[in-house]
Amino acid sequence: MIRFEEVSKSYSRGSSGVSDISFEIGRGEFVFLIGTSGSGKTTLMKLMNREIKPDTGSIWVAGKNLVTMPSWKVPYFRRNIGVIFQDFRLLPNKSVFQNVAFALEVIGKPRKYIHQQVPQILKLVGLDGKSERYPDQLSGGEQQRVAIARAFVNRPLILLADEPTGNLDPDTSWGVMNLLERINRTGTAVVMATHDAGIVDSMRRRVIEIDRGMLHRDQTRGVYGIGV
Amino acid sequence: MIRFEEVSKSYSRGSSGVSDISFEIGRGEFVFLIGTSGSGKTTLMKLMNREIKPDTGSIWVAGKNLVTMPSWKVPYFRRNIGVIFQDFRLLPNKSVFQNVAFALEVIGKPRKYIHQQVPQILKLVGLDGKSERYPDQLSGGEQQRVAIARAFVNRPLILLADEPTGNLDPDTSWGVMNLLERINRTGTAVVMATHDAGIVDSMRRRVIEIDRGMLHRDQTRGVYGIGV
Amino acid sequence: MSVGYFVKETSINLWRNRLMSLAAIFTVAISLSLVGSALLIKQGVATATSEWQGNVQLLVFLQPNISKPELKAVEAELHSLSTVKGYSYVPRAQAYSDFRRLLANQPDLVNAVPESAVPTFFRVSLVNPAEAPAVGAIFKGQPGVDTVNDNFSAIHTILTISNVSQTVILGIALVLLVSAAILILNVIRVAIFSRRREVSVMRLVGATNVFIQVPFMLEGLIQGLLGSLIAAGVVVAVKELISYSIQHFSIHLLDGFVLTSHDLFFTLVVIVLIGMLVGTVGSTVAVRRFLSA
Amino acid sequence: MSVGYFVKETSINLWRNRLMSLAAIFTVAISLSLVGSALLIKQGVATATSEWQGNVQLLVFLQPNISKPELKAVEAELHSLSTVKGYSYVPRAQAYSDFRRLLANQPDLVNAVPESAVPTFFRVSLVNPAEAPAVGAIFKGQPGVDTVNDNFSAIHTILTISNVSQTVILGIALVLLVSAAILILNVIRVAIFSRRREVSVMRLVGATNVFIQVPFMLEGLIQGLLGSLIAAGVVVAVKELISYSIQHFSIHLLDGFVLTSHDLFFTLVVIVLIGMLVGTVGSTVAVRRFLSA
Ligand SMILES: Nc1ncnc2c1ncn2[C@@H]1O[C@H](COP(=O)(O)OP(=O)(O)OP(=O)(O)O)[C@@H](O)[C@H]1O
Ligand SMILES: Nc1ncnc2c1ncn2[C@@H]1O[C@H](COP(=O)(O)OP(=O)(O)OP(=O)(O)O)[C@@H](O)[C@H]1O
Ligand SMILES: [Mg+2]
Ligand SMILES: [Mg+2]
Repeated sequence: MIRFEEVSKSYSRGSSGVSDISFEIGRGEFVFLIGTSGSGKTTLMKLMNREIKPDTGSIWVAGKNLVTMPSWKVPYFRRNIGVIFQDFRLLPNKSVFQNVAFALEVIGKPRKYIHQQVPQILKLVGLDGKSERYPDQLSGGEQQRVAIARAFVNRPLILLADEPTGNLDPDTSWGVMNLLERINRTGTAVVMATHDAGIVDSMRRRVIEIDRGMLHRDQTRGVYGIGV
Repeated sequence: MIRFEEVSKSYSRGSSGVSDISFEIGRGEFVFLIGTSGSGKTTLMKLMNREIKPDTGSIWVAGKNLVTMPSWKVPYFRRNIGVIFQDFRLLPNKSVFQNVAFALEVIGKPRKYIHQQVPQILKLVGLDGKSERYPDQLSGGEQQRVAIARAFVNRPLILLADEPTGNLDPDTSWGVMNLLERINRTGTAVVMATHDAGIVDSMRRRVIEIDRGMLHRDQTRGVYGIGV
Repeated sequence: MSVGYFVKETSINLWRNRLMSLAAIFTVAISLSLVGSALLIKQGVATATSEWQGNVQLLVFLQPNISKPELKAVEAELHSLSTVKGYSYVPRAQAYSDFRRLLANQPDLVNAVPESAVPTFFRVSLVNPAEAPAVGAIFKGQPGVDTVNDNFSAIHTILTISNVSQTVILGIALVLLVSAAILILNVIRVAIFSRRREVSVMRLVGATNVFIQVPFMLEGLIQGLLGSLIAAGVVVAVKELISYSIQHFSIHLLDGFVLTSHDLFFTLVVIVLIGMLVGTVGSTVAVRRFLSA
Repeated sequence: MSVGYFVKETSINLWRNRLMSLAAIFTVAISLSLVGSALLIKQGVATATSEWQGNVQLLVFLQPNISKPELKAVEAELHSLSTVKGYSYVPRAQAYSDFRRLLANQPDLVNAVPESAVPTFFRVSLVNPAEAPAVGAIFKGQPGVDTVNDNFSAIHTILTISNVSQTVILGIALVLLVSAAILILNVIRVAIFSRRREVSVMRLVGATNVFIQVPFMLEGLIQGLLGSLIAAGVVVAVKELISYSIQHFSIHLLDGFVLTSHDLFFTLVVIVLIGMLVGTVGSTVAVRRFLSA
């Protein structure tokens, strides 16, 4: 599903980014991406979504070579991938409902389908009754859940979740994790960057750890800290 | 230092917000503010900073009545208070250094003082070497640390921290907590909203829990969950 | 891609960004009002010129001792020429009173000239005043004809003034038009710049460039249309104002300055088309900048 | 509050928001170029009018049989009047040749008038042409004077045309000025609107309103200044173009249309002041909107 081959990416300023990363994630896998702040997790996610291109190496996602992909194909590629961004990236001019619906409108789903799906997914993330609000009228955690709903709603092949529980209380976090697991069981590959040791430790799924831009550990049924 | 008397605030849409909250926080106290997502933590913080005004009730912070305070006095009032916002609120047009320096320029500190203080505080939050970056060139956790540095740099009387570790890995989180403790020991009152049960449980400080906008628990030396 | 989606999207955006929309509409309205007024005035000048040209006359002075057949021959010639629009014979009595009027300020001169010394003449109006010299040449040698006075230098002056002023006004209109285009593109660019984040988010959730662009294009189109409709209103008002002033203050010099409803219609159509074009192209180009990434 | 801080802040902002800055500068430049050109043309017309007025003359025709003392008396009177700027006596020979020139097209007429029938006259120029009727009245009854020809209806026409066109051009300049102000305020408003978040963050970290406003004010001032300096350049170019065209195409009608460097200087000062004013006030007002919260 996702294959990185000796991928390096450095930003113009300083040497940050990631270097020489290789790994493969299969269909329907569930992978935790961990590492200290600034180690390169978000950079990896952006590479998988072709938000940025690698300097060297090759990346294959959903059968497509992202390095050679012409830019007009990118939107169609992205429709297979649900992304929960660390900074949410909601559309400030659209209500909660419209933000989620947008992901379906983009792929040309009919109005009726949208009006049936969106309320359902909003209920799932606990936002029923807030669908007419605009992003700036929501708490941090509520915005995060809108982002989650948007990433889910079009049943993507791959789900990239960048710290999806960063602004959520433990109960809501577990709700989201259950949701992710259910989605994963339907065959969707899930890659989740997180700092939440508790979640990683109790889920016991594959763990990829990044350390200063390098692949430091790739462990099936891993835990957050080595020593735990 | 901070006194809330029967404070209620509801947003125009829906009934959310906080209602009938009373508590008092003394000089040099350290208080955790906890509650599920959307319970009203950020709303309380905004009330303390006079970003919003309550519908009813009265609020006293640093000896000032926030309800009757004329708006031209607000900037001077805010200089006594350091705030770490949940959404960081960095100035996108300013570098890391300039963002932090701005909090000192605002209160008229001389250039020399600024050029000595800012690098020091950036080092403390682990951002030395990134001072020339702009916010959009930083990882989520790094942005959060800039926000922390900005809130600290002018040695405020009161520090309001809204989920300051939400985007940080456990190690960095503990670094920030140590910093907060040290600041607190110098006599600064610290109010910190958080979802991190581990931190709350091991610090054993006063805990104020909000549930659907109401004060649910106010416990000295408390823990995150009742059952823990 | 449903039409419904784009209509909904466009109207929501126009409303949510109403400060920007109003700014764009205002800019279009003001700039195109200026362009339209300039165009209108240019047409007025053109009309006035052809009116003046219509008054241009050739005077064929006859010798005092012209014979009947000679007179008939000249008249026949005038009748046959296709470049002659009309002519009239001015008998001695009338020619003399014209002469007195002309020199009313110098009574001594007038008294010095007896009526019999004043020549009779044909007053000839032409289809195209520019042909005056050619027509004059035909009669100059003819028996019985004394001299031909084509007040050609007057025609020449008027045509020059008219051409210069039409060119100048057209130049001004073009400058205004280019200015308008730049100003409109400017304000649209700035407005869309402040929405670049929105555009990037759309791209990130898999929207194609066309899908993103269409609502912006429609927005620009509507802003351009509304702005140019306001400008059209202003131009109509300007036309009325000019017509009213000319009549009310009886500025006779400008009697020929008639603005026909045909001119007006043409101007309005030009304005509205420009407004729509600039609005649409402007927003499309402005968005495209944020789509390349 | 150090000056250094504001200077640094302003220059950083101008650079980081250069798209917006350029938009504002362009808008100021274009709008004020139009305003300035209109003002300049208005002044040209005013100069041309006073030039034309200078050419206005009173003709005092003398009776053919005027006596020497009578002639002396008239001349003394002309000499003593303070409203008379200058005068010259036109003897018979010259008056006759003038007459021939006037009626060159009608040789029969010319031949019919003997030189002796042409009256001599004084050509009088006045300090203020509007006083022509009054001065004329003084001489009308005087012995030896035949008639006084104040070509007053000509003066009247020229003055009317000049006044009307000056009023119209001033009106256009004012419309352009108001349009310019609206356009500039528009673009500044839109530019600052996209920075409202920045303003709110400044407020949240304890910046006073003045502290926030000053850099925006300076930004507006500099944008206005740069824009109006460009406009000043354009106006100078327009002046040169007009002067060149008048000379090159020898449009004699417009010979009086001289643009003095005084006019130019005045126009440039007006433009630059307006640019700075609108820029400063515009950005101050635009920011204030986001400070009230
Ligand atoms: N646009 C950019 N320009 C320059 N450097 C960048 C840019 N984006 C990220 N970086 C740097 O690259 C490194 C990796 O960033 P990344 O966002 O991938 O970290 P992360 O693992 O997601 O961190 P966090 O847990 O804090 O979100 C960081 O040091 C960051 O400063
Ligand atoms: N501007 C607003 N308009 C309307 N409702 C709002 C607005 N801001 C917040 N709310 C609502 O008020 C409630 C409390 O919000 P608040 O931001 O205080 O929650 P919180 O405890 O900080 O949540 P989180 O942990 O998710 O950040 C939420 O239900 C939210 O939807
Ligand atoms: Mg990250
Ligand atoms: Mg919150």
